[in-house]
Amino acid sequence: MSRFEPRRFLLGLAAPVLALLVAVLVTSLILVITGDPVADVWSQMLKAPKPGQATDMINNAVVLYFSAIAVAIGFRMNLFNIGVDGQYRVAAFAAAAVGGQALLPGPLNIVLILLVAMATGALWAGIAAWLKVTRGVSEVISTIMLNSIATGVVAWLLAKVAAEQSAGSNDIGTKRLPDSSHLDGFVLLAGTQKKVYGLIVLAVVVGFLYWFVINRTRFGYDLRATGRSESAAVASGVNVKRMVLSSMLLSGAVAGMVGLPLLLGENYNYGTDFQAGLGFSGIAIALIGRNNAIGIALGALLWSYLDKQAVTLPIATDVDDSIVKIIQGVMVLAVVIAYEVVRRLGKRIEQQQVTRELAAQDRQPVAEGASA
Amino acid sequence: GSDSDTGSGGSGTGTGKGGGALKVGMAYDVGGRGDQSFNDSAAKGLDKAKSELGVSAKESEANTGEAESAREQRLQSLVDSGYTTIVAIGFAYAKSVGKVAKANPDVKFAIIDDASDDSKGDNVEQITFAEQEGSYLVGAAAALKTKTNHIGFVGGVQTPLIKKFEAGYLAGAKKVKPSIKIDSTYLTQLPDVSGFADPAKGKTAADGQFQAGADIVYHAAGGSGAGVFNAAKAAGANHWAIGVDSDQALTADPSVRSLILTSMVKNVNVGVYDFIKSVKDGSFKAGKREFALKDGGVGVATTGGHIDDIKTKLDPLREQIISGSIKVPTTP
Amino acid sequence: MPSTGTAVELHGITKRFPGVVANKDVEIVVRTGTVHAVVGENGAGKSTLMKILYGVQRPDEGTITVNGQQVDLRSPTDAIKAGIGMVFQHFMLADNLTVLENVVLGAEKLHGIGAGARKEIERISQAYGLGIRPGDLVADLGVGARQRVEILKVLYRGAKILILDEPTAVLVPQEVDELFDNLAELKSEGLTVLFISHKLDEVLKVADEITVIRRGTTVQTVDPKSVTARRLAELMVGSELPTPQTEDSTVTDEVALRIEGVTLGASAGPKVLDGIDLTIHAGEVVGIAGVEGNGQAELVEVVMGMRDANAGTIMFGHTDITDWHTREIREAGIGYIPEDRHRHGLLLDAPLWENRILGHQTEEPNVNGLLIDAKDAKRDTDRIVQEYDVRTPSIFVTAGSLSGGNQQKLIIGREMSHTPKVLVAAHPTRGVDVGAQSAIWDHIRAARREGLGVLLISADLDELIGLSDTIRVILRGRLSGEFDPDTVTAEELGAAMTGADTGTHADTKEEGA
Amino acid sequence: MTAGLEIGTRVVQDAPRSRRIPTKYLLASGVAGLVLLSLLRIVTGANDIDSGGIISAALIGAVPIGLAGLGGLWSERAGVVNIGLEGMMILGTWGAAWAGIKWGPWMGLVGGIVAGLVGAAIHALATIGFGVDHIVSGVALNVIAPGATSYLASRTFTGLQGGGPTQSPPLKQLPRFSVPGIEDPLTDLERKQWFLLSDVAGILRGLLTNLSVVTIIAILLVVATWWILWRTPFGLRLRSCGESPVAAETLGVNVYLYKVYGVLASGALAGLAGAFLAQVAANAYREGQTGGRGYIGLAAMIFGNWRPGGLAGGSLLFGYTDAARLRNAGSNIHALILLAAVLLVVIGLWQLLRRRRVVQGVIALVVGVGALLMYLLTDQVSSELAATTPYVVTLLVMALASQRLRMPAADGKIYRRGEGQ
Ligand SMILES: Nc1ncnc2c1ncn2[C@@H]1O[C@H](COP(=O)(O)OP(=O)(O)OP(=O)(O)O)[C@@H](O)[C@H]1O
Ligand SMILES: Nc1ncnc2c1ncn2[C@@H]1O[C@H](COP(=O)(O)OP(=O)(O)OP(=O)(O)O)[C@@H](O)[C@H]1O
Ligand SMILES: [Mg+2]
Ligand SMILES: [Mg+2]
Repeated sequence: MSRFEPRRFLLGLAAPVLALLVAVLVTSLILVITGDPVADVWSQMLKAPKPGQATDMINNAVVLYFSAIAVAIGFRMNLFNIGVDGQYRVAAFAAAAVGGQALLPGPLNIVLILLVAMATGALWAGIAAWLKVTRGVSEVISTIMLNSIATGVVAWLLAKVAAEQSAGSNDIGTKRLPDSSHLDGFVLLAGTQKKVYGLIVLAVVVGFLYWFVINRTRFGYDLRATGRSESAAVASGVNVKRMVLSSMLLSGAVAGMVGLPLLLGENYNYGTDFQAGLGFSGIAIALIGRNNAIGIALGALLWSYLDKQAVTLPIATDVDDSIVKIIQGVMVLAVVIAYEVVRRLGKRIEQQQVTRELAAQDRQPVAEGASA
Repeated sequence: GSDSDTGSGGSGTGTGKGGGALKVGMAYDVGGRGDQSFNDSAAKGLDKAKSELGVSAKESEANTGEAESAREQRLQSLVDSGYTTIVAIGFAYAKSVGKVAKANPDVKFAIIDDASDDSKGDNVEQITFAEQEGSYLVGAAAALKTKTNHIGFVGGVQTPLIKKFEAGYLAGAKKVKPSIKIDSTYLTQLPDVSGFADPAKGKTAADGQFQAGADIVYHAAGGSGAGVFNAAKAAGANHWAIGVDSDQALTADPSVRSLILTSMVKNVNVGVYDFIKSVKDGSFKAGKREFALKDGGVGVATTGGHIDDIKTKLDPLREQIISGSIKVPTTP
Repeated sequence: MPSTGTAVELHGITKRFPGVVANKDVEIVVRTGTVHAVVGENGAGKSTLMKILYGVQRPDEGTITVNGQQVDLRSPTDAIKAGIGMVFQHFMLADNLTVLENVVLGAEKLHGIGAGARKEIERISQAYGLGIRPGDLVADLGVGARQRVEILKVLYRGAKILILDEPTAVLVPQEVDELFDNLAELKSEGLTVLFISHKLDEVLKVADEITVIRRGTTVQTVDPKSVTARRLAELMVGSELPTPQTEDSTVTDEVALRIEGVTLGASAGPKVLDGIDLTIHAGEVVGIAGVEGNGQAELVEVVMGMRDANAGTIMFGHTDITDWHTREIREAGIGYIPEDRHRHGLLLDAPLWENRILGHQTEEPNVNGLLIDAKDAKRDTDRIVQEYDVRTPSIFVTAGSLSGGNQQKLIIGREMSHTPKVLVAAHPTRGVDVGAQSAIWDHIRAARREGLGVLLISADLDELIGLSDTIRVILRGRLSGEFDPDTVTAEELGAAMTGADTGTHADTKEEGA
Repeated sequence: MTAGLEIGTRVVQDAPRSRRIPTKYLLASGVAGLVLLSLLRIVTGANDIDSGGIISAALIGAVPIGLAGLGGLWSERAGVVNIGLEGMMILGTWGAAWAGIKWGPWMGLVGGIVAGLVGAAIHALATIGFGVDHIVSGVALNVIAPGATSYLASRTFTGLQGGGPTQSPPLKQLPRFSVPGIEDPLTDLERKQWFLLSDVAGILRGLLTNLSVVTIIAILLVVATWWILWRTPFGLRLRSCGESPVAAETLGVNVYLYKVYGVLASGALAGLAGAFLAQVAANAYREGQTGGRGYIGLAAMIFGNWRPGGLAGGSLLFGYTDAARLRNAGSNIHALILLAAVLLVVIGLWQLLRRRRVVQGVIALVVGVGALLMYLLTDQVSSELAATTPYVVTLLVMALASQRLRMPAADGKIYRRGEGQ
C-alpha cells in the first residue's frame, strides 16, 4: 500500500508491544493486590511449552485463525459479525451430518464436507445479511440472536439425527466420519508424536486468499472503500447492499471452516462435546491482529499460547487460571487503545510532513502564482 | 509423555520425590470444587482420602468451551507434576483420559460418568452411576407423596446424562401412579451450559410447574437447583423439591432445607474414594465399574424424615431394581 | 487607540497549527454598534480568528479586549459570558431536537427549558421578525430558517456581539436581503456584528468597516465607501483576480443527456422532484440555480443512480439508463464531481493513488481484469498531480492531509481522465480558493470544447452565469424556464429561485402547512 | 470502524416521520391485545399464557434486561454505543454478592452498582478518553469482565460456608412488597377462568403482588430516566451529546463530561441489573449466570427505539417469551404459535388489501398460514426449539420494526473536542 517508511513501521510495531507490556503490568498489579505470587505466575506463563503442547497450541491457533479471519472480513467493511460462533456450530453440524453419510468416496467426501460447511456457514450469516439489507436490522443484534437460535436448532437436529449413542458414553453425536475422510495431519515439531491439523494448509490458503482478495482485487477495493466511507463508496458505484451480502456470505463461509479442523482431525463427528465459543475469541484476535492476515496469525498464536499456559497455571502455582483471561482482555483493550493513539500520531506526523514539504516546494519555484 | 519411573502397582509414588504419600491429581468438570453439586461430591471423596489415607492432592478445573487439548494438557500436567493417581470428573474427559492414559501407562486413572471405548485403557477405571435407578426411586416417592397427582422435573442442560435422571424419574413415578401428570423442563441446550448455573431460570421453570399444579419438583440442574428450592418455598406449604447428587437437605441454603423432600444421592465421593484407596492398597483394577443402587453408589436420602412414611412402599421397588426384575430405562 | 466605544479589540493574535500559521499578528478593532466585515481568501485564517474570539480555539499570542476589558476566553462558555455569540460557517444544530431544545441548550439557566423558554423564544422571534416556532423539529426546517434559528440562539443568550461566519453562502439574494435587514435591526439595537463573506458586493453594501486578511495576517482595514470590489479583491489576493467569462458557444445538436418527467417522492405529500425535464447537448453546460434544499442534490443523485426515481426516464445518448446502477452509469461515461468531497468524493484515510481509483474501479488504467492494477494507477495519479497542479509531496500521502482545493483538483483530474461524455458537477469550486477556482473553470471549458455536456449545480451565481450555456432554476423540485446567461442578472435569477417572480415564497417549510 | 454501516438503517427520507402514537390508539391496542390473549387462552386451554405466575416471571425476567437496556439508553443517548453491558452486568453480579455478604443486602445493591461503574469507567476511558471504536472497546470489556469476575470470585468466595470459586454463599434477601388486600381476590378471580376478567386479574396479580424492592426501583428508574433525560436541562445536555456533540460544544456544553456521565450511568444500571440477578432472581452469585442478558438488554433498547417506554416493552416481551418457554414450554409456546399465526394473517391481509403491498402481504400470509398448519399438526413444541422463542421473537420484531427506528444521530461516532468545525 503506502511506501515503506521505517518510522511508520516502528510506530506500527510499537502498538502491540506497548499493549503487551500494559497487559503484563496490569495483571501483575492485580496479582500483587490480591497477594498472589507474581514471579511464579510469570515464570510459569513464560515457560517454554514442550513440543506436544506447542503442537496443541498451533492446532488451537489454526482453529482460532479461521474464526478471526471470518470476523476480519466483516470488520474491513465495518460489519460486526458477532455471529461467527453460531455460524460455525451450525456449519460443523451440517458438515458432520452429511459427511457421516459417506455419500462420496474418500477425499471427495472431504471436499463435500468442506463445501457443506462453507455453504451452511454462509447461509446462517446470510440471514443476518438479508435482514440488514432488506429490513435494516443491525447485524450486531441479529447475529447475537442467531447465535442463540443456532444453539436450539442444532440441539434439536442433533437429537433427530444423532447416531447410536455408544455404550457407556454420555455424548451423543452425528455418525462418525468414515476413516477415509479423516485428515489427521502431520508431525511438525520434533520430539512429539502429536500431529498438527491437516487443515493448517487450508488456513494458510485462506489467509493468503484473504490478503489477496482484500488488497489486490476490485472486490477487495470495494470492500475496503465501503469500510472507509460508505457514502463515498456509494457515490463511486459500489452497490453497498450487495457488498454487505457478499462479504457477510464470505465471512460466514470462512466461519463455516472454523469447526472443520476439529471435525476432520480430532472429533470425527459433531457431538455434544464439540468445542463452542470459538467465535468470540475470533473477534478479539481480529482486533489484536488489526485485520491483517499475518497479524491475525500472530494474534491467534499468542491467544492460543496464553490459553494453553493457563491450563497448567493452577497446577503449578495455585493461581486461578482466570487471571489469563484478564491478561487477554487487557491486552485487547490496550492494543486497540495503542493502535488508536499510534494512528493519531501517524496522522499528525503526516500532516506536518505534508505542510512542511509543500512549504519547501513553494519556496523553490519563485513564481508567486496562486496562494497555497 | 512423562518419563516418570513410577513403580508399578502398590503405592504409586511421585516422580523423584521418593516414597511417602500418594499424590492424587483431581481434574474437575466446569464449576469445580464448591459447586455444591457434582464436583463437590467428588471433592468430598478426595477430602476423605486425604484425611484417612494421607494422600496429598492437586486440584484443577475445566472451563466452559475449552478445547479437547486443554483437557488433555490438564491431565498431562498433573502427571508431569508428579501426580500419578488421576481422577477426571465428568464425561467431558472421556477422550482425553483415553489418550493421556495410553501415553502414561504407569499412571492410574479414574474417570467419572463415562464407560465408553474413548476412555478405555489398561490403567483406567471407568466409574459410572446408575442415576436412573436412584431417580426411579425419587420418582416413585414423588408419585406417592403428591396430593395433586402432578409432579415436575427440571433439567439443567439437555444432555443424555441428564435425560437419564429424567427417564428414571418418569418411570418410577408412572410405576406407582400410571395416571400421574409430569412436567419436564430443560433450562438450556448445549453448548450453552449456563443452565447449570442460572438459578433465576431454575426458579422460573419450577414456579411454572408449581403454579400449573405440581406439588413436587425434582431437579437435576446443578447450581440452578437453588432456584428450584426457592420456588418450592415460594409455592407455600405442601410444596416440595427433590435434590440431586448429594443430600441437599444437608448442603443447601438453610432456609430451604426443610422443603427438600428427599435427594437422589449420587455418591461420586464413594467412587473417588474407592478408586484412590484401591490404588493405595494395590487392589486397583482397570475397567468399568458401575455404582448402582445395590452397592450404595446411588440412593435416596432420608434426611428430614419426610419420606419415612412411604419407606415400606419404596423398599420393595428398591429390591426389585437390585434383583433386576425392574429394568429402569435410561432415556425418557 | 481609545478603547471606549470599541466592542472588540484583537491585538497581535497569532495562532499556529502543526506546520501552518493560521493567524499572525492580527490587529482588528471593532467599534460598538457597527457591522464589521472580515474578508479574505480560502484558508486565509478568517474562521480561525473568529473561533479564537469565540473561545473555541486559543491563540498562541496576542490579547483580546471586549468592551474595554481584556479577557481570557478558554471556551465558548467564557465567550458567551462576555456577550459574544457565533453563527458558524456550518450550522451547529441537532436535527433531531426541536428548535426550543436547540436554542435553550447550554443556556437552561436563563429561562428554564419549559414554558418560560418558549415564551422568550417567541418574543425574540417576534421582535426581530424571525418567524421561528419553538416546537418545530430542526430536521424539518429549510436552510434559511435554520440560519434564523442560529441567530436566535445567539440573541437568546443576550449576546451583544454577533459573529457570522459566511452567513450568506447558502442564501439567495432575497434571503440575503432579509438577513441584512435583520442585521440592520440588530445594529440599531446597539449590537455589534462581525461577519465574514466572500461576496464583496454584499460586504460593501452592508459593512461599516472592512478588514482584509491575507495569509493569516491583517492587510488593511478600509472604509466601504472609499473602496471598490476590485480593490478589495486585489487586497485579498495580492494580485489580479480572474473572472469567469463566457466563451463562444460550443453547443451541438447531439443530445448527451435527456431527463424526462423525473419524479421523486411518495405518492402523497410534496415531491422532492416533480416532473423534471432537462436536455443537455454535447458541448453544452446547463447550469441549475436554486436555493439549497430544493431538490438539486436529489436530482444529481437520481442521475448518478444513487437513488431510484419514482417516475420518469433518463436517456444517455440513445440509451435508457433510468434503471442503471451507479457503477454502470459511471462506466458508460458520466463523470461526477460531488457536492461534498469529504463524504462522496474521497476516502480521506486512503492514499492519493487509491483515491484515483475511486469511482473508476472497473476502468483502465486502474484495473487489470478482476485485479487492481496498482502500478498503472500510481503512474496515472502522478500524471494527474502534474497536470492538475495538485499540491502534494507525494501520491502516497492520505487524501485527508491535502487542503480542500487540492483535494478538489484531484477529483476533477480523476473524473476528466476518463474522458466523460457528460459531467455532473455539483459546486465544483465550493470552498476552493481563487487560483484553483480558475484552473477548475479552465478544465471544464476545455472539456466542453471537446464535446462534453455538463450539468452544473452551483450556489455561486457568478460561476453559473460565467460558465453555463443555459441556466435553469429549480424551486421545490420543479424546473422553471430557461435563462440566457448572457442577459440574465443575479437579481432575476434570485427572484426565480425564491419564487418571488411568481409570487410564491421558496422556503415555505418553516411557515408550516 | 464507527457505528457500523448505515446501510438499510436509514429512514426512508420522504416517508412521513412517525411521531408519538396517540394515547387512545395505545389504549385501544392494549384492550385488543387483552381480548386476543383471553380468546387464545380459552381456545387453546393454555391457561398459563396470561396467568399471574407468568406475568410475575416475565417481570422478573424483564428487570435485569430492562435495567441493562436502560444502561444502554443512557450511554447511547450520550452518543456512546455500549456493547459492554454484558461485562458490566457480570461485574455487578460479583460486586453485589461480595458486598452483600460483607455488609448486608442493601450494600449488595451498592456493590453491584459500583462494580458496574468500574467497568463503565474503563469503557469511558477507552472510548471517550482515547477515542477507541465503541464496539471494539465493548467487546474487549466483555473479555475482561468474566475473567476478572471469575478471578475475584475464586479469591473471595472460596472457603466461605456454601461458597466456592464459582459461586457465592447464599445471599440475604431484600424486602418484597405487595399491594395489600388484592392477592386473594385476584387469585380467586383468576381461578374462575372467566373470559377477560380472569385474564385481567392474572395480569394485575403478576404486576402488583410480591414485587422485589429492586423491581420497584427498576420501574421507578424507567420513569426517572424518562424524566431526567427529557425534562431536565441535564438530560437535554446529555441527549445533545448524542445528537450533535459539535453543536453542544459550541454552546458551552462540556461534551466529554456528559458522555462520561452517560457511560457511568450505564455502568451503574448494568451493575444494578447484575445485582438483581444475584440477589433477587438467584439468591447467589454463580459464574456465568448473566447468560447473555446484557446483549438482550441492548436489543431491547434498540427495539424500544432508544426510549424508556419502548425499552420497557421490549424487555417485557423478552421476559415474557422466556418465561413462557421455561414454564411448561410445550403448551405455552404452542398456544403462542396460534397467536403468531393469527397476527401474521391479519397483518398480511392488511398489507395486501389496505396498503397494497403485495410482496410483504404475501410473505406474511404464507408464514402465517405455515404457522397455523404447524399449530394444527403438532400438539407440542420440542423443548430445543422452544428455547429459541425469545430470540426468534426479538429477531422477528426487529425485522418488522427496524425501519421505524431512529438512533441518536451521533451515536457511536467518535468525538474529539475542537475537531468538529
Ligand atoms: N484545527 C486545525 N488544525 C490544523 N490546521 C488548521 C486547523 N484549522 C485551520 N487550520 C489551518 O489554518 C488555515 C486557516 O483556516 P481557516 O479555516 O481559518 O480559513 P478561512 O479563512 O476560514 O477559509 P475559508 O474561506 O475556506 O473558510 C488553513 O489553511 C488551515 O491550514
Ligand atoms: N480541524 C482540523 N484538524 C486538523 N487539520 C485541519 C483541520 N481543519 C483543517 N485542517 C487542515 O488544514 C488544511 C487546509 O484546510 P482548509 O480549511 O484551508 O481547507 P479548505 O480549502 O477550507 O477546504 P474545505 O473547504 O474542504 O474545508 C488541510 O491540511 C486540513 O487537513
Ligand atoms: Mg475552510
Ligand atoms: Mg472559514
